[in-house]
Amino acid sequence: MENLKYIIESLLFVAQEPLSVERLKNVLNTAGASDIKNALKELSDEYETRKGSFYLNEVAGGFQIRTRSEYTSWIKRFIQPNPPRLSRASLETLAIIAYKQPIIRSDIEYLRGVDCGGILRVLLKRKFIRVLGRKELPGRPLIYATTKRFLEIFDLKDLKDLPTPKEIAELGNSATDKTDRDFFNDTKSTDQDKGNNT
Amino acid sequence: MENLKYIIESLLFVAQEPLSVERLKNVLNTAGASDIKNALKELSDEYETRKGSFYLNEVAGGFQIRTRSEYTSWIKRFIQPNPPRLSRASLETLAIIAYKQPIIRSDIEYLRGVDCGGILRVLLKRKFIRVLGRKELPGRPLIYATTKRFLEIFDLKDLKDLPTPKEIAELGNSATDKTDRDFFNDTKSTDQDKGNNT
Amino acid sequence: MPDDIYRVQITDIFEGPMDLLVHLIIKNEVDIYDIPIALITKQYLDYIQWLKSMNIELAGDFVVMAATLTQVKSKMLLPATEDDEDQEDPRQEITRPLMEYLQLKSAADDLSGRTLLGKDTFTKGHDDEDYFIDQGEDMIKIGLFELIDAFQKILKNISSDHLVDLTADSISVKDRISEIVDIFEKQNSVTFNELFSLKADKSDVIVTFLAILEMVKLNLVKMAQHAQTGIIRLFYI
Repeated sequence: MENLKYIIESLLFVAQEPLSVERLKNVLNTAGASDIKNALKELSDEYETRKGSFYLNEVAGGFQIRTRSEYTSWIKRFIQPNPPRLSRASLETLAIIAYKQPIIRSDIEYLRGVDCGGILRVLLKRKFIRVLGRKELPGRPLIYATTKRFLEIFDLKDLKDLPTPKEIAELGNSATDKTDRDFFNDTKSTDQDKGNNT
Repeated sequence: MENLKYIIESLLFVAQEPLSVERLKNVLNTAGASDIKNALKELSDEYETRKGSFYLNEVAGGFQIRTRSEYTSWIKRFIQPNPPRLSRASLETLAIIAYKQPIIRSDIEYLRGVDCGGILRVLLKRKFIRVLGRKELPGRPLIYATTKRFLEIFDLKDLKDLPTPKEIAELGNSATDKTDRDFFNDTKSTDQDKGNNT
Repeated sequence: MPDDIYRVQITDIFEGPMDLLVHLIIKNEVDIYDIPIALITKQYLDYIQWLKSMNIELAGDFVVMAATLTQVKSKMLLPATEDDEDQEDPRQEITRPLMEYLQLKSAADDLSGRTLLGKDTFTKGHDDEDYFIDQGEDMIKIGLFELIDAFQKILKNISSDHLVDLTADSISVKDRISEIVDIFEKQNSVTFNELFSLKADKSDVIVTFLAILEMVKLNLVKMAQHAQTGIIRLFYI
């Protein structure tokens, strides 16, 4: 199997964790352990000769394609808040603020049933929300609202464009998807004749 | 920056979505757009010469390293592929939105002749489509459009890259010149630059 | 011939009226630009009839199409008057949307025939810990849908007076308050959910909800939620 090297490469490429020779053998059931080891060696040699941004790393009883440490500083500059990720709790808090703004902390906490101080700080820091002012109530609590950045992140022109939960609910449940005969797995569909892309 | 090619490679390697030249420029702030484009070209050429298991794909307004389809069958033996499971109905709805966007629900349903609420919900949830805003019509209906993710999944550089629909030849045995083409003619008016969603 | 139609139906339920029409046209090998409207209408109606006889619930769309077909058919029967000379073929009403539908189906085929990410091609796998610092808490990618979802969940579990901005007829709210008070006169407390099971329809739910909020505000009732079960109970004061 001349191509073994690249078949293994493709598997290492998509794998989320290091792959052991054993594991590779199970997938490539015609190839023996020594073939696989040779191919891995060839692959590693190729990467070393090429001196590109990645190398074959033997780790945790397996092999993994990794970026070389020379590139770490670039990769770090690249690490992105994109796509923005939030914890479930933060997202709930943000949702409440989005739909109920302007709103004070105690009302948010009343809706969520738990303390939100830490989360509000995070949301403020990440500029998802901002302080509008203080409410004329004992203790003069801060009033929260969403920011322009919030609109950007959720790709909305303005707050009026925020679909209401009711509208989404009215789309109906995904009952239609039950009839979802898995289209792409359907052998009848058109996936036979496209072995070659590029 | 001799090494630009591999710095970019390292970024493409760790990125979870296609990277635009713009995005790369922001990270590599010393390099200009044309340098970056050249480096991308070199990288792509290198992958083509090498004929390894992956290639550089231009998609969704950016670049992404992907496996060649020759290796798909091996990869599938190895990972549980997570195919974009879409029913025939969902796919048709998606096609309408792709070609006719921005579009409101009632127009989609007019074309398909059936209710699409559940399907829209699924497509929204899977991030194939998004809410673009509201139309100034009674009830201010939501306007739908496709996402960047849609381009990514269906291997489209941008919306202009959508294939021109075939004439309907299989069915009618008479001339096709009477075909109503209006359906796809609006495609050109579609906003290209609104593709940036999460 | 009808048997033939039915056999196909059982294995392959049509999604909508358009699907059925396309099937009939292909099956009869007729020209889409010159649809034998009488034949197609008949077969279409036969099919609908059959569905009914099978006790299959018919989507309204099928009925609408049946009406359209029948109408087109009768228009075809009318002798063309001179005024009608430059009028379009009544069948256009069927042909045009049908052509659009077919084009869209072919577009859908084109889409599914592409090199699909996750099916025909794959991107690099990542173990998230490598590059992302998000650890500990379950982090989720956020989008509009997740945001709405989160709010929906809150709405589902809501027990507050925060929904007063929902518009509803204030008179019906007052009515509902008195209905609820009626319940309280019989029993001292009632669970939140019980109040809602009274009235099923959506606007009723909102009205009931507003009524409860109003009562809480007026200090007519007190609400308490069970820490473990999460059940909300209302007590008449």
